Amino acid sequence: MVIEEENYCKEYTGFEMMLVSACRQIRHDDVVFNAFHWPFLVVHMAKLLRFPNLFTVMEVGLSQNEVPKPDKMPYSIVDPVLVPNSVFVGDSIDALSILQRGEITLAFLSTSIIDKYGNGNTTVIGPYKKPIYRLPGGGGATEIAGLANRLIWLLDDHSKYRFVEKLDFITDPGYLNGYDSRIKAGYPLNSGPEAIITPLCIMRFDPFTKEAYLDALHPNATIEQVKEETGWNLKIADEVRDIKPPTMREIEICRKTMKDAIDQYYILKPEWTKYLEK
Amino acid sequence: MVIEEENYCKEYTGFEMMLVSACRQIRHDDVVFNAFHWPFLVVHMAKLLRFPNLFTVMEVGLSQNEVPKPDKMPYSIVDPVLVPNSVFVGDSIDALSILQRGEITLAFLSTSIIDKYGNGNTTVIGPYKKPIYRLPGGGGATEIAGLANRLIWLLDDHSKYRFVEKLDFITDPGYLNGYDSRIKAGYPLNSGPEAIITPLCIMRFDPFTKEAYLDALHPNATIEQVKEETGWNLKIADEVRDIKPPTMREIEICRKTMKDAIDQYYILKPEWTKYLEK
Amino acid sequence: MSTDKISTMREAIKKFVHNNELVFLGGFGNGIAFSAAHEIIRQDLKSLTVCKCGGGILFDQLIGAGVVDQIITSHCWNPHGPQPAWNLKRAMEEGIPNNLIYNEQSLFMINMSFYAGYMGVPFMPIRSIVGTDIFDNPKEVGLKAAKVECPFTGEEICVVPAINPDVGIIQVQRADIEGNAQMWGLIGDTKFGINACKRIIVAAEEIVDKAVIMESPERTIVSSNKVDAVVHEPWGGHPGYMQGYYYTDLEYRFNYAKETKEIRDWNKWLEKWITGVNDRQEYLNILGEDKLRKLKAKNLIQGAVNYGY
Amino acid sequence: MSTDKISTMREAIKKFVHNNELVFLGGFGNGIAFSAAHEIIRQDLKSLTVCKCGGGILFDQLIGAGVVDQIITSHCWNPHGPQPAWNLKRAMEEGIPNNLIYNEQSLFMINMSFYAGYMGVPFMPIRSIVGTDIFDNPKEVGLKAAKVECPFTGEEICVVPAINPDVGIIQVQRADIEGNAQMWGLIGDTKFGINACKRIIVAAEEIVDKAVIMESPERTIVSSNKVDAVVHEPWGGHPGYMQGYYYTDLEYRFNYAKETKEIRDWNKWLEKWITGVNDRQEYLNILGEDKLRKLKAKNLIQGAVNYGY
Repeated sequence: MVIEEENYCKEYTGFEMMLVSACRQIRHDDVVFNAFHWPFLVVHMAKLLRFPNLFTVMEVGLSQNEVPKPDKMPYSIVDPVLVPNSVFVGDSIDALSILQRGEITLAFLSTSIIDKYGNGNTTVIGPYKKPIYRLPGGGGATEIAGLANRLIWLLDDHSKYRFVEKLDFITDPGYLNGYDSRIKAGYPLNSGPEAIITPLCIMRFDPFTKEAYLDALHPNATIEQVKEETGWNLKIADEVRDIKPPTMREIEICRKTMKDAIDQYYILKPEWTKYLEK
Repeated sequence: MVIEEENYCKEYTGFEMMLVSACRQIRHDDVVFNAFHWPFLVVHMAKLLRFPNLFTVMEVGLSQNEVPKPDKMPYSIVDPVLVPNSVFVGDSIDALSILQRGEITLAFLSTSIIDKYGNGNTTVIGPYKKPIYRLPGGGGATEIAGLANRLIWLLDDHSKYRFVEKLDFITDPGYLNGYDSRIKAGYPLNSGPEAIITPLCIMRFDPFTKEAYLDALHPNATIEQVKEETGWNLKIADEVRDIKPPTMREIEICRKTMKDAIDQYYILKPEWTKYLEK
Repeated sequence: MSTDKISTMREAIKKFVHNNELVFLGGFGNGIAFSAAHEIIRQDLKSLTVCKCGGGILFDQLIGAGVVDQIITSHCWNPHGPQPAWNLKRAMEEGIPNNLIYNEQSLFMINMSFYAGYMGVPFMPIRSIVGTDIFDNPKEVGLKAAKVECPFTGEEICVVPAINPDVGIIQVQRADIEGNAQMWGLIGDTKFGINACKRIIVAAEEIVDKAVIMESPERTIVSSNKVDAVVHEPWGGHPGYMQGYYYTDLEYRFNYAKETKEIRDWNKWLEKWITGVNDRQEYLNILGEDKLRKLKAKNLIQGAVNYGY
Repeated sequence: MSTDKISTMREAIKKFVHNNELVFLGGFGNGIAFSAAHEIIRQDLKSLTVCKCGGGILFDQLIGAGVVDQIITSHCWNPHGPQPAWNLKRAMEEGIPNNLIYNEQSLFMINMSFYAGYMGVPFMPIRSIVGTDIFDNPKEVGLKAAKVECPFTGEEICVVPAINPDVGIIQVQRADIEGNAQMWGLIGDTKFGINACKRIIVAAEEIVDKAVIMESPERTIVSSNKVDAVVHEPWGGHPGYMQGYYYTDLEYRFNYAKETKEIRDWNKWLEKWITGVNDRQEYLNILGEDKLRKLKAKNLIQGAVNYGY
């Protein structure tokens, strides 16, 4: 995707950069699985920015390929405003069938904790039956991670508590134990994580070992910082690419999207989070 | 079903008697699989005669529980007049699911050739790949025979060419090789043929051997005649019951149904059949 | 077989839901069976196992009220995003109000298990979950997946077992008095889940003539032959939404997350909204007419086609 | 990904259907793909295998014209009832015009095979067909069923293999230019069959704006991401029916049975209705305006609901 050089934005957050950077990964002919949380915002931005007719599928059982024209931003991937803006509405199994036939070319996912092989955990910290910390559960992420051609992780908090050597529980399959273990388990050849995008950087996966390495830095982030915040001994590309900052247009759409999302409680205002964290 | 003694009909055909006799087997709370050919006519008659709200299911994927109010008789079980007279319309698998969950309490079926264990053949006479006579194929009869609680066969031609000791090909499972072979194959305990109704009689099945025997005679038919027209050594009940003739009301509904069916080419006029038989 | 099955929610739950049973609750966003769950809590049922593709605050309330021993679902979030709901956390981490088994399934695993139940077969094959702890883990808690070799391709493939709940309850847009129930908009797991159940309660925003059902019979998700009770329960899906009837009460949901973070606040919430009211009407009285007016859906009447022949 | 895929039937068949392929044809009563089959015959394709839950006179014509080597279906009747169609009989009993393999499936077996193809899994379990010759017989001709042991219940159960046709063609009520295709009334095997296909041709009675599609998105049976060509083909399902558009031509169907009983009559029929015309429009010209007027469906516009929020 070509970015107009002259119009870069100066002030933006790492979170905004993550969304913009994710958005740039989409190709015009992608069939995108549109998952809850940050993935939904990225796809929303992509439709407004570049691909109004992007074909997208949601796990509850609907497909869209028009820019959304609702009077309100969906509060969730099950919002009723989506229905009369869809070209197909069925049930969850209809959505699964598209994934399972291998027709989803791209999916974004968020997860709570990730390991170096791109596996995700949204289930539990500690033992399964007596958890230290119970996470909410994975929903459809297991099969989205398993069956989409290209999977891109979005982790909004790049810290060593979220990027760990080994998970207590694999909810979402990345490259499992690395190397050919994913293929051996039975997942499609043309599937698996392509990247992890964080506020600091983009990681990609070694084609042989399937271990994540630092591929490109977001502006203002440093290699040292990324290594420091990653909970395993992160490998670094021979030549780490620099990622361009958001353009004015990208950041405008990004902020509009976030504002609409806040109005619908899709994103919480920062002052609310104090009520909700423990 | 109590028949009003005073109103019996005097003149009627064996075919009409078969339809009327079949109709009398239906209970008010049956969930009936409504199959093509004569079964459809029997169910139609039952709705007009006794059970306007009979719950019926058709293999193409629809359910009805109102007396049909179309301006024309359906030409087939896929007629579009059925759709806005149905309480459910889905696909064929929706209909299968009802059968497979064991919720169909009663089904009627026609078949080309039947054996003494109530198996049907609508596939082939002679070798499968090089038939002497190719029959049309069984459609959904295989699973209707396999999965309905009570199955009642309707054979419009009681002759030894249609009632044989052993079939060239089992399309529709009755009691297979008799005794417990049907249960051993895996079919539900509460399933299997209950009766065979012909222009001459009603046969039922021995609870142990599962062989069909003569249970009741239609008026004017004799035990000798039935034995003569049956291609195996037919066993006879200790006490063969006599079946009452059609009432005036039954025959009126029967003839109205057949007339409507002829108008829609569902039944052919006798003079047409010469074009169509070989 | 024309029967009037109209009942109150209280009678329907009393008659058809029993202690220790496996209960399916319908709704994936659209038509979440909140009113039914509240009545289950009021009747103080015990040791239920509840199943549903996404548990959310519906399951969180059942957990907090102590009526369930086990949940079978793919997630149980607070409204504001993928964070565990508070009663779920308390039960799992502290055993409050009781120890809970969270039989975590992936979304499609539970959907295919309902589908197997719907189809009357013992299992369904799926290509996901292999190699994850979702595949193995539920073994300690009940349901489990397995692998079989495909006799046609020779490949190994996962299979998931059928779920056939003892009883299921759905909140739909409309039904007739015999139980032909119609739902439109998003269905999620509701059609297959409810048809897999042995007993069925239908709660509907509106009770309509059968003639209305027959105007678009494709919208029927369960038909009268399977239904035991029909409850006329307007707003029964609040604070979730019902397409064509009302929108999600986002403010109420946000407040739920705030007001249930601490156990004593949860106890107050429980009394105010569930145990302190007698039925849905009293709940709606507390909610207030202004709120209902605000949530009520605008008209967008469409989707007619020619059924002529 | 907004693309105009509009094509003529001739172009679509030429581009997307090839000799020796496995072809799915849609329609169980409603929307039988007659026009597509006729164009396949005109282009004189060879050695096709065709699949469809009920073959009927559609398959009979393909057989008689010599374009198919194998049919996969559950029956192949003449219009007047469960009697084998004449070309089927000639091919099977006398090898005219060529030897034919009739891969007979039960209705639900073929439906579940399409469903497996739709779901992207190699098989589906079913409870019927055990103990019948349907279970074993297709082994000599290609597709076959098998048994597996259920790892949960220990029982043995039949499984049927996935069917994923090379190309599928459906006749639907309406579609947009990108291929979002809608069908209402009876669907039979059409939704799962067509979505199991690798290439897809949609023939529609009407081409509509995408806005019309989005008015009732539940009526979409295949969406644009999978469709290769869209053909505007009014009356493409004659002599079958299309709900809301036209009724079955019972007289024509009856005459078909009369006029194809003898081989020389069939050859005349073939030339008159298929090889002697260039396209569907010429076919309709022979049929005549009076006939079309008589078959045209009356209006019964219904099924609108509130999609508001």
